[in-house]
Amino acid sequence: MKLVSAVIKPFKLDEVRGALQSLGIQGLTVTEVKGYGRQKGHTEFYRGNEYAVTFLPKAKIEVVVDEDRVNTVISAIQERANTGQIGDGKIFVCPIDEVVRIRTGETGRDAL
Amino acid sequence: MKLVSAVIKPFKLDEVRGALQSLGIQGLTVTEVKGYGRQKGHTEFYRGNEYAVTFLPKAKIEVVVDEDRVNTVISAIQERANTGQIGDGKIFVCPIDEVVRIRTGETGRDAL
Amino acid sequence: MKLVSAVIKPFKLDEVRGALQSLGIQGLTVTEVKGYGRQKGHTEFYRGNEYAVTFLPKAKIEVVVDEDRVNTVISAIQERANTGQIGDGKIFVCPIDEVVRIRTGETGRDAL
Amino acid sequence: MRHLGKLAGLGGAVGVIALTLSAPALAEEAAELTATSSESAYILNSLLFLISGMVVMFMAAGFCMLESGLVRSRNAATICLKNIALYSIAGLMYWLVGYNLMYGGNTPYFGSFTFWTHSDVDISGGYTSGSDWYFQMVFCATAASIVSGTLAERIKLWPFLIFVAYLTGIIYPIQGSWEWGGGWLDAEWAFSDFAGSTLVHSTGGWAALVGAIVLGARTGKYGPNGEVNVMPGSSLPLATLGTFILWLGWFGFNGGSQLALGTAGDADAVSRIFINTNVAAAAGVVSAMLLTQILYRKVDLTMALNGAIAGLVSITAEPLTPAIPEAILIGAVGGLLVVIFVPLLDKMRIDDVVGAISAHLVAGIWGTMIVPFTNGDASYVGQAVGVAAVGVFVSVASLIGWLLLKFTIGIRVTPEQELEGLDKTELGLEAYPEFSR
Amino acid sequence: MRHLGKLAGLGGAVGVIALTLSAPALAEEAAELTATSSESAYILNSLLFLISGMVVMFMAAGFCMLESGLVRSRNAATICLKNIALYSIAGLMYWLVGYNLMYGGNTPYFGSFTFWTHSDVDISGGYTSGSDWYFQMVFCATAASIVSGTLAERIKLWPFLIFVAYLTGIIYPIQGSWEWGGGWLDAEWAFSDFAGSTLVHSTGGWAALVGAIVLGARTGKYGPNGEVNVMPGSSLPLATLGTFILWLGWFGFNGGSQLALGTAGDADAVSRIFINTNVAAAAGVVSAMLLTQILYRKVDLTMALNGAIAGLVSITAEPLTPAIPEAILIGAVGGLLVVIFVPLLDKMRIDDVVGAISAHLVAGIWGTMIVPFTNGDASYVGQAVGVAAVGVFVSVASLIGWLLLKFTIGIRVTPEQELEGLDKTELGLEAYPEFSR
Amino acid sequence: MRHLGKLAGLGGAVGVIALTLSAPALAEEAAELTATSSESAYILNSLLFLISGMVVMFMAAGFCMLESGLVRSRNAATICLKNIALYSIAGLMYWLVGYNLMYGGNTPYFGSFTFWTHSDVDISGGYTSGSDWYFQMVFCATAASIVSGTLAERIKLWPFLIFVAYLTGIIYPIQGSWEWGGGWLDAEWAFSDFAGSTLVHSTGGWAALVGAIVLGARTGKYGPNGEVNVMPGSSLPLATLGTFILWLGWFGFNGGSQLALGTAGDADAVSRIFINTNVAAAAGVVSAMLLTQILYRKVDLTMALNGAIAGLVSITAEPLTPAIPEAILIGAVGGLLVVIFVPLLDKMRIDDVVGAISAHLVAGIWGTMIVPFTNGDASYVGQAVGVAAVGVFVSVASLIGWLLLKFTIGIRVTPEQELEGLDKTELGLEAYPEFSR
Ligand SMILES: Nc1ncnc2c1ncn2[C@@H]1O[C@H](COP(=O)(O)OP(=O)(O)O)[C@@H](O)[C@H]1O
Ligand SMILES: Nc1ncnc2c1ncn2[C@@H]1O[C@H](COP(=O)(O)OP(=O)(O)O)[C@@H](O)[C@H]1O
Ligand SMILES: Nc1ncnc2c1ncn2[C@@H]1O[C@H](COP(=O)(O)OP(=O)(O)O)[C@@H](O)[C@H]1O
Repeated sequence: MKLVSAVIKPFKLDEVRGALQSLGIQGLTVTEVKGYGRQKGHTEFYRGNEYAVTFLPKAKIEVVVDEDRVNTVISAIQERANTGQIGDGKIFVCPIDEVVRIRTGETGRDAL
Repeated sequence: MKLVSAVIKPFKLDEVRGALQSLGIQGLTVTEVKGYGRQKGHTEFYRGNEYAVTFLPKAKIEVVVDEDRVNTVISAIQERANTGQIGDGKIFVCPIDEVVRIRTGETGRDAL
Repeated sequence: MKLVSAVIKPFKLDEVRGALQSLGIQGLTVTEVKGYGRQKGHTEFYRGNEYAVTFLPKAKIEVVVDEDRVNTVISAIQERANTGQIGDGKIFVCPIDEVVRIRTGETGRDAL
Repeated sequence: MRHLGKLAGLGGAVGVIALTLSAPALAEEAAELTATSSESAYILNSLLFLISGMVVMFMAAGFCMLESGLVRSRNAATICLKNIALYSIAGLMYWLVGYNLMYGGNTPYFGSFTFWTHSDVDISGGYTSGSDWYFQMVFCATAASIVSGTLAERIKLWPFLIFVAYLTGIIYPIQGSWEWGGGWLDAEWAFSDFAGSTLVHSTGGWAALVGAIVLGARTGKYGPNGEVNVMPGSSLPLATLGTFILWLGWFGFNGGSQLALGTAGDADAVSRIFINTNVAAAAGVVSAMLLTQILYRKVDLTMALNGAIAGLVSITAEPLTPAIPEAILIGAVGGLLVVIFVPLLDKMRIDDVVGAISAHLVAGIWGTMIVPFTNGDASYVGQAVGVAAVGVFVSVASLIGWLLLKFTIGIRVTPEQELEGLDKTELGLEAYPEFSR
Repeated sequence: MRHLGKLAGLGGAVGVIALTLSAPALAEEAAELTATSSESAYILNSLLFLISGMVVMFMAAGFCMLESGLVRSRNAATICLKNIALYSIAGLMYWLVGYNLMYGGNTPYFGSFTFWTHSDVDISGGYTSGSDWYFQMVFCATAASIVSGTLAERIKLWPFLIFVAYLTGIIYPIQGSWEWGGGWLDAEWAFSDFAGSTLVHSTGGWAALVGAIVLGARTGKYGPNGEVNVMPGSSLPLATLGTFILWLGWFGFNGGSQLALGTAGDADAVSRIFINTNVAAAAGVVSAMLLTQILYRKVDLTMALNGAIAGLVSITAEPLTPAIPEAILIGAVGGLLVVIFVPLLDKMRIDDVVGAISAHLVAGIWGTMIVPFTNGDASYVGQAVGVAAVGVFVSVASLIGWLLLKFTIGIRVTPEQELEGLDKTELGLEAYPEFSR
Repeated sequence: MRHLGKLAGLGGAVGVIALTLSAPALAEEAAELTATSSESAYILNSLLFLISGMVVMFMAAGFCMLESGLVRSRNAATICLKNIALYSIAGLMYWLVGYNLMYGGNTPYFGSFTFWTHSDVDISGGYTSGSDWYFQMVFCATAASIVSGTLAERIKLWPFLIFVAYLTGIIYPIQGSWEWGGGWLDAEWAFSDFAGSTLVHSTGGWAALVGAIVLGARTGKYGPNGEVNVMPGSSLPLATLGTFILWLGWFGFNGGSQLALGTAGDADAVSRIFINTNVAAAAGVVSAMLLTQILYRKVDLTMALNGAIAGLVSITAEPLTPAIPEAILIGAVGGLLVVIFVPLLDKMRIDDVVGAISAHLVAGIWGTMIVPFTNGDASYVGQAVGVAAVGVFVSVASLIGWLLLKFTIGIRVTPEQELEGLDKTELGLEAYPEFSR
C-alpha cells in the first residue's frame, strides 16, 4: 500500500475530494499547512513597513491506497488541483507497511 | 524504525497518549486534521439552507518507534481509540530510514 | 528521494527555512503540531486549580529531497534548530517513491 | 422599599414637590413653577438628542461587529474598514449636502444643495441646532451601514465607498425630505414613519437589494443545480455582540425620535417607546427561535440575531402608539419574516451575506404598513404610498449609481481575489493572521 | 482652568446662577426659582431611569461576552443564544406577570398575578411609570444572566429557557416583593439592599448553585481521585470586554437605584454612588490580583475579572453611605472572596463555569451583611434575616423547578453531545467554524 | 415631519413654551421662569459629568480591545490584564493623592498631598463635587491607558503597574495643576487645552515614548540591517471595536469638558463639540485611508483606526471654537500625521506596538498648537510654552520612574519569555488556548 500526499491550493480541496470520491476512494485526511516554494508570496505593507509573505496557505491531502490505484489517484489529483499557475503544489508517494482500522482491527486492504 | 500514524477521534487523544506513555513511549507528535471517511458528517441547516458536513475533526498522532514495538503500539492505540463506532479512524505504519535528535545529534534508537 | 521531517521549536522556523533556502532547497511545507516528549510542559494554575501542560507547540517541517542531499539537509536543520535545550525536536527520514509537480506533471527530481 | 418615593432619604422627587408646594407665599401664584422652564426644556430636548445620538452612533460598531462576525475570516478586516469608513463618510456628506437637502425645505421633493451651519441659540426653537444635526446624522449613517453587510465579501472597497457618499449625500436626504423634511409625503399623504422603518431601514435595504442584484452572488455561493452553498460566519460571538449593541442603540434611535424631553408628556412618551422597542425585539428573538426550531429541529443563533433586528425594525415606524401586547405582536411577526425571507432570497439567488434585506427591508415594510393598526392618524393607503414611493425612488437611484460604478471603475473583485479573501487582496493584511485558514 | 466655573465662557452654571440671583426684581420672592420645578424633577427622575436602564440592559451583552469568553469554543454559540434569549424572555415575563407580582402590593408576600400597564402621566408620582418598569425589568434580566454562566457547556437549551421564564416571572418577583415591593422584609426587618446584592445577585446565584448541583459537573471536569481538570476559556479578550461592559452597566445599576435625580441632594447621592461603585470594583481587581500573585506566583486574569465583578456586587447592597475608603474595603474583600471560593467550589465538585456563584452569591451575601457597618438604618439581624429568607426561598423554589425539568424533559445533554460541543449538537453550527478545533 | 416641533403631539418643547408664555398672570414678572433654575442647572451640570464620565470610563474597554487586537495572541491576555488593572489603579490613586494634587491649588506648581473627600451639596458650586471627581478621574485613567499599548509584548506586569500608580498619582496631576488646576500655565500664559490634547494625550504619549526608549524594542522587531519585522496584530475586528468605543467615549471626553449643561448656551456648546469631535475623527479616517492608498496602493485598516484616534486627539485641545470645515481640517491633518509618524518611529527603532505615540503625542501637539487658529484667546507662544513645559516635565519625571524601575526590579521580560509570550510566562494562561499558535 502507498500513502499519496498532495499539497494543493486550499480552494481546490472540495474539487479534489469530489474527484477522489468518484474514483471510489472511501477516506482521506486533510491538514492545513503552510507552503514555501517557487510561488513567492508578495511583499505587503503593514503600518508603513514592507514585509514579505514567505509562507502561503496550502492544504495537504493524505490518502492511503492500494498499489494498483496509485496512478489513478495521482492523475485525478493532478487533473483537478491544476490551475496552470505556479504554486499548484506537489504529490508525494511513500510506502506503507501496514494499515489497521481501529474500530474493527481489520488490516491491509480491508482496512481502507 | 517505523512511523506509526493514527487518525483518531479528538476526544480520545488524552487516553491514547496515556496508554502510550505507560508503554514507555517517550515522545509523540499530534496534528489537528480533518477526516473524510465512511463516517458521514450529518446534514445541517444554516440560515435555512441545508448543507452536508463532509469533513470531521480528527487528531493525527505520529510516533516513531523501533520495529519491535510497532505491534504493541498499534494494539495500545487500537484498544484505547476504539469506541466501536464508525469513524474511529485508522492506523498507518510506514518505514523510517533515520532519526536524529536535534539537541544532541544522536541518531537511530538513541534519538527516540 | 527522501522525505525529511523535522519537529522543531516554532520560533526556530524562520532560521531553519533561511538555512535550507541557502542550500538551494526550493520548497518545503510546514505544519503546526503539538509535541509530547521529554521536555515536560510545566504545571500551571488556572482559577486556583493546578494543571499540567502536556503538549507543547512545535512546527513540523517537511521537505522532500534527493537522496544525495539528505545529509546536508539534516545537518542544516540540526545546526539551526539546536538551542541545546531539551525539546529541540527530532528529524525523521522516510523513503519517497515518487514525486509529481501538479502544474506540469513533471515527476522525480524535476518535480522538486 | 424601592419604589414609592424616598421620603426619608437624602431627598427625592416626591419630597421636593411637597416642599415646593408647601412654600406658602408661592403656593397659588407659583403654580406655574411646577412646570419646566422653557430653557430647561430646551436643554432637556437637546440632551435627548445628544444622548440618543451617542448610542445610535454606537450602532455603527454594532453593525461592524455583526457583519465581521458573519463574514468569513478572510474578509473580516475589509468589512471592518468599510464600516468605519462609511460612518466617517456619512458624517461628512451629511454636513456637506445631506442635511440641508433633507431639511432645507425649498420644495416638496428636496431641500437645498448647501452645507449645513449651526444656528444661534434660540430657545423657542426647542433645541440646539447642533444636537438636532448630530441626531439626524447618525440616522443617515445607519442607512449606509445596512448596505455594507449585504454586499460583503465581493465588492471593491472604493466603489462601495463612493456609493456610500452618494447614498448618504443624495439618495437618503431626498427621500427623507419627502416625509421628515415636511415634503409631499408628509403633506399630502399623512405618511407616518416615526423613527424610520421606511426612511432609514428600507432605504438601506433597497440600496442593498439593488446592489446585490447588480453585483451578483459570491463566487461559489449558488451551485449550477440550485444548490445553496453555506459559507458560515467566522465569529458568532462577535455577531451576537453586534446585535446587542444594535439593540442598545435602538433605544436612542426610537426614543430620541420623540424629539423632545421637555415635558412630562414627552418623558412618558420616551418611556413607552423604550418599552415597545424592547418587547418588539424580544418577541422577534423568541419568534425566530421558535420558527427555526419547528422548521429545522434546531435553533439557529444567526436567525435569532436577525430576529432581534427584525423586531426592532418592525416597531420603528411606530414605537409610541402600540400597547405592549401590540408591540409584541408587531415584533414577533418581524422575527418570523426574517426566518422566511432569508432562505427565500437564497432561492432567488440574491446573496445577502448578513440577512440585511430581510431584517431591514422586509421588516421595515411590515412595520410601516402596520402603523394604522395602532395609530389612527395614519392610513393604509398613505403608508402604501410612502413605502412604494421610497422603494421606487431609492431602487432607481441606487440602480443608476451601481450601474455607473459597474461600467466605469467596476464594483467587483476577481474570483481569484474573492477566493483568497478581500483582506489580503484589497488591504494586504489579515484580520486574524495567527488563526485563520 | 477647568474647574471653578467658566465665567468668561459661552455661559455656564455659575454664571447663570449669578445672573439669576442678581436679577433685582426677583431676588427675594423668586428665591424658590432656584429650586427645580416638579415637572423638571419628574423628567429628570425618569431620565435617570431611562439612561440607567440602557446601560443595565447593556450588561446583558457584558454577561454574554464574559460567558462566551470563558466557555470552550465548542459551546460559545450556544451561550450566546442563551444570553440573548434569556434577556428576551425576562423582558416578556416581567411584563406578563413579574412586575405586578413584585410591586402589585396585595400581600406582604407577593403582589398580584396580572400583567403590567402604563399609568397616565402624574407628576406627583415622581417619574413616568414606564421608565420605572423599564428600569426594574433590566434588573430582573440580570438575575437570569447570572444563571446561564454557571450552567454552561452541559445544560439543554429549552429547559434552561423554561427555567429562565420561571425565575424571571415567579421566583425573582416574589422575593423582590418582600423588600422592594414593600413586603414583610421591608416592613418588619428594615432589611436594606439598595440595588440588589441579595435581591438580584444572590437570587441569581442561589438559582445557579442549585442548578449546578442538580445538573452535575461537566463530563471530565472532576477526575475519580479528586483531580480538577482545567477547561480554559476560549477567548479571554472577550471575557475582559464583558467585564468592562458589566462595570459600565453597574453605574446605572447602582446609580439608577437612587431612583431620583430631581434634587441637588439626589444628584449628589448619584455621584457618591458612582464613585463608590468604581472604587469597590477597582479594589476587587487589585485584591484579587494580589491574592493570586501570592497564592500562585502568577496573576490570573480570569480571577481579576471575577474580582471586579465581586467588588461591584459587594458594594451593590449599599453604594451610598460608605465613605470612599470604606467602599474600597468592601470591594477588596469581595475580590478576595472570589479567589478563595472559586477553587473551594471546585473542591466541593460544584462546577461553576464562569465563577458566578462566587462573584454574585458569595460577594452578594458579604455586601448585604456589611451594610450596617456604614448605614445605621440597617441591623445585622435584619440583614441576616433577609439573606436567609431569600436564600431559602430561592433555593427551594429553584430546586423544585430544576427537579421538575430534570424528571420530565431532562436538563442535560448526553456526554457525547458534551464532548462534541453544544454548538454542533444543539444548534447545528459552530461559533468559530474556521478556527476551532 | 420630524423636525419643527410637535405642536399636535403628546406635548413637546414648543408647546410648553407657548403654554408658559401664554399664562397671563405670569407673563411679565415670570419672564425669568423661562430660565433654568439654579438647582436644575446644578443637576444638569452634574448629569453631564456623570454621563460623560460613564462613556469616558468605557474608553478603558476601548483601549483594551484596540490593544488586544493589535498585539499578537500570545500577549493578548496580558494586555487585557494590564488594561483592567491600570484603570483600577488610576481610580484609586486619583482618590488617594491625584485629585487634590491637581486641584488642591496650594501653589502654581502643584496642589496638596491629601486624599479627596466629597463636599456638601452647594448649589452655587455648580455641580456635585462627586460628579466632578468622577469625570476628572476617568481622564486620569485615559492617560495611563495610552502607555500600556506602546509598551506591550515585552514589559513586566508589576513594574508597569507601579509606573501607572506613579503616573496617575503624581505625574499627571502635577502637570494638570498647571493648567486645569489654575496654576502657572493658566495664569501666566493663557495656555488653552479644552479637553486635554496636551494634558491627557500628550502626557500619556510622552510617558509612553520615554518608556519605549528605556525598555527597548521587542526582540526581533528590528533586524541588524535596518529591517523592520512586521508583527501583525492578532484580531483586527477587536481593534476596530476598540476604536469605535473610543470614538463613542470621546463625545463624553470633549463634550463633558464643557463642564456645564445648565444653560441654553452650554447645551449649544456641547452640541457644537459633539459635531466637531465627530467630523474630526471622520476626517482622520478618510485622510489616513487616502494617504495609505497613495503611499502603499492599499488601504491599511490599522492606519484608518489610528487615523480616527489621531483626528479625535487633534480636536481635543479645542473642540468648541472651530467651524465644521476647520474641525475637518484639524482632524484630517491628524490622520496624515499618524500615517507619517508610525513608520518614522520604526525607522528610529522606537517600537510602539499600537501607534499610540503617533496618535496621542504627535496629534496632541498638533491639536494644541493649532488652537489659536480658531480661538483668539490662545496664543501660539502660550501654546508652545504649554506643550514644551508638559513635554519636559512628563519626560523627565517618566525617565526617572522608568530608570528607577529598570535598575531595581527590572522592567523587561527575558527574550525567551517574549518568544513564548507574556501570557504563558507572566500569567500562566493563554488568551485563546484553542486557537493560537
Ligand atoms: N521539496 C519540497 N518538499 C515539500 N514540500 C514542497 C517541496 N517543494 C514544494 N513543496 C510544497 O509545494 C508547494 C508548491 O510549490 P511551488 O514551488 O510554490 O510551486 P509548484 O508546485 O508550482 O512548483 C509549496 O508551497 C510547498 O508547500
Ligand atoms: N484511505 C485513507 N487514507 C487516509 N485517511 C483515511 C483513509 N480512510 C479513512 N481515513 C481517515 O480515517 C477517518 C475515519 O475513517 P471512516 O471511514 O470514517 O471510519 P472507520 O475508521 O471507522 O472506517 C477518516 O475521517 C479519515 O481521516
Ligand atoms: N518518538 C517520537 N515520535 C514522534 N515525535 C516525537 C517522538 N519523540 C519526540 N517527538 C517530538 O519531538 C519533540 C521534542 O522531543 P523531546 O523528547 O521533548 O525533546 P528532545 O528532542 O530534546 O529529545 C516532541 O515534542 C515531539 O513533538
